[in-house]
Amino acid sequence: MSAYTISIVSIIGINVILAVSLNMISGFCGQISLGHGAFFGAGAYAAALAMVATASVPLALLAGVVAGSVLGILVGFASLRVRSDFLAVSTIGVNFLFVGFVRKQSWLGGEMGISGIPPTGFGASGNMIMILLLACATVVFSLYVSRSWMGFAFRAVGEDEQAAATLGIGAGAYKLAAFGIGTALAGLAGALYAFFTQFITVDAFDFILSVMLMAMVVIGGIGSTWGVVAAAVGLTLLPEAIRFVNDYRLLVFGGMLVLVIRLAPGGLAALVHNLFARTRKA
Amino acid sequence: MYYIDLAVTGVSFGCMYAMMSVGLTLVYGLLRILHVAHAAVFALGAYVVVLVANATGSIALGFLAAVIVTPLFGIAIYRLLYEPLLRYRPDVPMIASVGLLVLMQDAFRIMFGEQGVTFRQNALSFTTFDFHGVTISAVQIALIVTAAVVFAGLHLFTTRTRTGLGWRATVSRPKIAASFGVDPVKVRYLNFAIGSALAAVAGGLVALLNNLVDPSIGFVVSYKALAIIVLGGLGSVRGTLVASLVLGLVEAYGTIFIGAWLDRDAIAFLALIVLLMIRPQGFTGARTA
Amino acid sequence: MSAVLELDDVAIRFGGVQAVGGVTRTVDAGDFVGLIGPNGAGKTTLIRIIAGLLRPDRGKVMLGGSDVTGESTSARVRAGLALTHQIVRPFREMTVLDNVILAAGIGYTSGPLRALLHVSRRREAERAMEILGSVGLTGTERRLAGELPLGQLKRLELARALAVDPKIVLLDEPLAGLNHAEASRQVETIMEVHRRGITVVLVEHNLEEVMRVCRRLIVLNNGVVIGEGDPWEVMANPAVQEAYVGSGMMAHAEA
Amino acid sequence: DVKIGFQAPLTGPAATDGKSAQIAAGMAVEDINAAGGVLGQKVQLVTYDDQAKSDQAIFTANKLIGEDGVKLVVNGSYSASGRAAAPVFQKAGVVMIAAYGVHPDITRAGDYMFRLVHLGPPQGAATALYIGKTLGLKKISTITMDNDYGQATMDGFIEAAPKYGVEVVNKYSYSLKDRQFGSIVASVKRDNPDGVYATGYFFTGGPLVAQLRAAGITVPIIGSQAFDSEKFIEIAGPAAEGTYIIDSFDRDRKDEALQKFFTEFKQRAGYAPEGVAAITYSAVRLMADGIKRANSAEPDKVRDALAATKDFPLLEGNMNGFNSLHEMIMPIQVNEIKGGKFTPAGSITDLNAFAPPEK
Amino acid sequence: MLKLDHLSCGYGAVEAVRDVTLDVPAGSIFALLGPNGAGKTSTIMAVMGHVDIHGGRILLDGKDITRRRAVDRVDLGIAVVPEGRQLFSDLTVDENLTVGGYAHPHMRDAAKRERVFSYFPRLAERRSQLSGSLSGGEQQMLAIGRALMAEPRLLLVDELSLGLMPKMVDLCLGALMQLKRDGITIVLVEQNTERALDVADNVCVMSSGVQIYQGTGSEAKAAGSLFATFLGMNQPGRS
Ligand SMILES: Nc1ncnc2c1ncn2[C@@H]1O[C@H](COP(=O)(O)OP(=O)(O)OP(=O)(O)O)[C@@H](O)[C@H]1O
Ligand SMILES: Nc1ncnc2c1ncn2[C@@H]1O[C@H](COP(=O)(O)OP(=O)(O)OP(=O)(O)O)[C@@H](O)[C@H]1O
Ligand SMILES: [Mg+2]
Ligand SMILES: [Mg+2]
Repeated sequence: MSAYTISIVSIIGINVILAVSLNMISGFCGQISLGHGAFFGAGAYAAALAMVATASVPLALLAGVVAGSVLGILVGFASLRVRSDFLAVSTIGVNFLFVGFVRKQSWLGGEMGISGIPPTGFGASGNMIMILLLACATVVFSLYVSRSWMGFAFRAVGEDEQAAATLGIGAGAYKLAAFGIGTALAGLAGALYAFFTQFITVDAFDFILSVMLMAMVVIGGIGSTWGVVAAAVGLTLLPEAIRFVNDYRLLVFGGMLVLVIRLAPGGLAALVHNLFARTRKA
Repeated sequence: MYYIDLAVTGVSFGCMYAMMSVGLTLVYGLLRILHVAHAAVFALGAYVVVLVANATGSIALGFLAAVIVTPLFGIAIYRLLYEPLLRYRPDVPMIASVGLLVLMQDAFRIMFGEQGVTFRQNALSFTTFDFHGVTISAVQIALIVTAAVVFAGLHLFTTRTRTGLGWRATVSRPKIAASFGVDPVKVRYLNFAIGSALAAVAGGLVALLNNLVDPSIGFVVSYKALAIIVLGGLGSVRGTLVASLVLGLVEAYGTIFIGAWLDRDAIAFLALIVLLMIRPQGFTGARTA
Repeated sequence: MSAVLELDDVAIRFGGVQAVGGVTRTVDAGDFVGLIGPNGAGKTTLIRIIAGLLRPDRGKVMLGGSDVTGESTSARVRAGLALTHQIVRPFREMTVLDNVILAAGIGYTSGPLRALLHVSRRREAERAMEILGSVGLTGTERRLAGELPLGQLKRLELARALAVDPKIVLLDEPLAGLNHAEASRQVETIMEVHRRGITVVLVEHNLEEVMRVCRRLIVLNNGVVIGEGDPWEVMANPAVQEAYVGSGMMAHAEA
Repeated sequence: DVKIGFQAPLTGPAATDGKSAQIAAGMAVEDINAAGGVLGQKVQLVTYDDQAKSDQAIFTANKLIGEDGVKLVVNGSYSASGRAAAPVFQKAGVVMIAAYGVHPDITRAGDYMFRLVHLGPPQGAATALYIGKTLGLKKISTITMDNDYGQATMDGFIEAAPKYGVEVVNKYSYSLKDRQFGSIVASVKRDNPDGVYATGYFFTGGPLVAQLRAAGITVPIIGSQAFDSEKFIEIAGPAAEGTYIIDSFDRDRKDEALQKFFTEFKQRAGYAPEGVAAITYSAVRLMADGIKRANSAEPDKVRDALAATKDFPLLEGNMNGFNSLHEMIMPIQVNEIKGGKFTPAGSITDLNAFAPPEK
Repeated sequence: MLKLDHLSCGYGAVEAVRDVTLDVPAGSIFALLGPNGAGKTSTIMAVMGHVDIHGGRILLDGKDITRRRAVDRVDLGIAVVPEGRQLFSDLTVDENLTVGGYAHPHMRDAAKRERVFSYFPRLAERRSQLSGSLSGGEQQMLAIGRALMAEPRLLLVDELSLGLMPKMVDLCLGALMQLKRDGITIVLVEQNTERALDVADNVCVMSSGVQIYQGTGSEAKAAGSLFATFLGMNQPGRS
């Protein structure tokens, strides 16, 4: 495998973890979050600091997970107070606050970011394999959650919190759980990202990234794990595939996004579903 | 004087924010869509003003062209992009909207250049008045006056006119409103037309203020306006005005007093989050159960 | 008999409207209470306060002897309360069966961790089918709840309330939108529930059924209790007649 | 053919500079080939868009190495991209010249890395010298742009300022996206300093200077290198008068290459070249020169040849050479805007005052 | 006045009403009865133009309006009291009434409003309250009031008595009789079968989307057994 392929596959793995974890928050539990980049970033920074300090991979992974979920649970608490459509914008706010805060912190490298993160020692392909394994684990976990009673309760909370409460389902605890799990995984992805680039600046975790992740979830079909995985792979490869248009890359990318949604508004999951339904009828 | 200078900055900025976000709040109220591509409408307005002004030598003609072109563009967005997606969850049209914004921003870059466009003649930008040490520019005055007129007009429109009431009824229940004779299609067109025209005017004024329109001009709008409409209680015109002014002032003072810890964009969202924790329904939100 | 529900000087005000103005009442275990009163009397508001969906300005709510005033709705449901909404609130995107299974799984959904560790729903599905049968919704299990007509949604509300296995149910107009046959049937179900030892509080404007099944009536007007006691005695009270009952209905009922 | 890899931000927020760099690099290659190429072969440029982002820089670096087999690279992008790409190239033994990425880490990645622009902190230090000694200003308000370039440059200034008797009265900062500086302007007005030093790009500097002047602030304004664009004068209009730009270049210098570059660039791009364009052009020329001197396109040999560079003519003037960390050594040029034109206002030749770090 | 000619309609592929033919004479009260899910609401909403028409025609005064947009039907004098009230909940009581009269700008607005308040004094007390915060019964009164503001010639009422206290049911039925005397045609969906039969001139019973009985009010009253089966109308004196 060429170094180029390895780096692409690694990023695909990281994006799969991010998109699937966002899908748990926004797809399963209905809490629209447009700030997933912040949790990803928190994980990356924590892992980078841990790596610089101890050069221990397990510690760095742990640091990433903890940082992501701590920030996530804090935001989860905020989500208990605000209406759902307010939450979407508040999470955008969290993203901007995260970026704005890190920018000005010299202990986090400020504008300069953190460089010289020690290598994991697994080499580029070793890293890639670690990333892929963790991505698979995330997908399996997500599939399990959607089948468990937790996934069931998430759906109820996502649809109508008051009605859920009258069935004895405490919406608050579930929303916190969704945020906690989803952001812990985002933190994990952040740690992997820090291993991959060995250099991070806060610009990598901006609002645009969060929107991209939400696009993966929506295009995949909100709530469908497989759809989201497919969309994450597709949307990561797309900019690479259209590299030949060079100057017009964003133009084409934006256009594709509009087209895909216009043609398959229910996402890939719905598309596949309809296809099956049709062939079965025929 | 210093504090008054800051206040002038804050208020004029607040007025600009108000005009650019009111379209967004109107669309949200009617369709529950976060119309992110509104930022592209704002940028389009700015470009039209600059290009037409440079071609004809008249800034007024530039504004006239902008308030003709952008409403059509806004209506086109509704017809071609949102209407077919209304059946789906609101995140779906929102992502489509993001795609459109990305596309438009890059289209501006390709069509009008990375370097951006400046006014050939722009006496307005460099005209300032000095009141006892407080400086205020002609464009700032224009911003404040325009916003005052626009919002007074909008308020009267939505509370005193039948069309305005019909508009609000459609926001609440489109089908039933139609059953009483309020044409939902007309309401939506009107909505996008008004919102887009106001964004274009705001865009033009910002272009004058900066003497520069570059492809990223709409970027700030795309997220800050979102913060504003949430602060304003989503869908409320009055709330949007209040939130915009508050945000303008918070930024004006905040840049100086907490700018060392947080950048300006973050200040806006800090204000948002703090306020939401205290008043989860926004400034004016008085929602029914 | 022990009290399952106690209200102590409960009051709430919305702007200029004193929707509930200091209600102190006790409901004993096994009772079947009708809560009636004119439109806008504050019945729904009172129910929402008891369920914890609204926070009262003052007063206490006790369930089974313990003060739950500060507790969340879900905690009260776990403590044995169930309710139906006057304006129906099904999970529209779920099937009818899933709506009820979710309620029946209350044992699993007490907390996220517990919920995460359980997958099988077979037992709950069986119980849900049984309950759907008892409210007369057999045959609709696979449909999305959002597609059901109003009358069936009313029954779905009742089915979900029963599925959480409550000690006391608060029913807000469960008969509205049902015709006579359906209403009688729904009442049969409710009476069956009551026979199993569950306490019932029924808010209804269908006086005929109310008079038939309730052991005790509480009449609310303008947020305060204006009458209480044996149904026929309460109905004979001129104040109640004046505020609430029209000539037509009574004429029919007495005919 | 001899392939030279080229990374630049062609799309996204940094596209302004990326576009100029791309045009300039293309011109350099044409000029080299017109003069017979190198080693008897034509030079071919392999260009990728890195959006000024670190992960994109890693992708494209790997692609240049693995798919295109490139051994020599010019990085025409910002620091974030250069910093991410540098270790990748270093590890693969690929020579890279960073045209205008100013972060110190780029050259620290290893001995295959070169830089053709003054580091941020030395630029700042030189500015302090110029403000204190040449302009003789005592009290300065500073306005920092919040990105690595703006901040690093300002850090150098703040550190060096006391040495030249310059007192910083107040510090302000803004973000790359800001075009409105009302609060900062009002505060500077209150500070009433002898001069204002601002870091930023021409598209932030233009509105900033215009607004400072509109508020009646008449003291000298000193801007950082990236103010250097004719667009700056266009945006700020009459307010641009009297602005100093540190680390600029003399556009009227009687130098054939420079004048030819100017006219041709204007023709192609439709606007006048800025500093970024000039440096990128020179970087490609320097790479070709290195190949010639090494008489080989082998990276090891080219590296050694580049490290031995002496008195190479850049468009901005002659550079002295590289230090042990492959940082460029060269005097700093200052321009003042007069009559709507860049006019030379001396140069800072005390190389010790802004010496870049050594290994 | 209103004719449904072999009308079939539903939601997407779901067929809610199949092949219904009705004739509602001008100036009469027409009761549409049937158990839950019979298709009563769907029929009403089809007349308003909010349901997909699969076949058949809707005629008003002999004019085919099947393909007309909902907004354009208001001018023909149709108004609706929809199931579940469906008020404009962010508007005040007063504003809801104004929208009710939207199709006839400014025509005797004040007089019409006074008439509504005379039927429902409670609404007058609540004029500037947001309609979403009214109690269930108050909302029903407002829904009726709003429809009256449109000065309809044809009034469609879906579940008149839903959530109304007995006294208010009397009042509303009385109001309908008065409207009929004023020459307004009324289609009434009602679960309280006896009360509906008391006032109806004509009756149609639906079940599972098809019509199973049609006749005059008095005939219907006589056909007790049918009603007992389908509607469970109780025999007088049972309580
Ligand atoms: N959020 C609110 N804001 C203002 N007033 C309210 C609010 N909620 C309820 N009210 C008022 O409180 C009073 C009591 O309402 P409630 O819904 O409890 O009545 P109810 O007894 O259930 O009547 P119905 O039989 O008509 O359903 C009504 O007059 C209503 O208008
Ligand atoms: N939005 C919808 N999508 C799909 N099916 C629907 C929808 N609304 C109603 N239906 C179906 O259409 C049929 C007729 O429903 P309708 O609401 O007209 O009955 P109804 O006679 O008014 O009953 P009720 O007395 O309970 O209100 C029902 O089987 C119902 O499930
Ligand atoms: Mg009620
Ligand atoms: Mg119905």
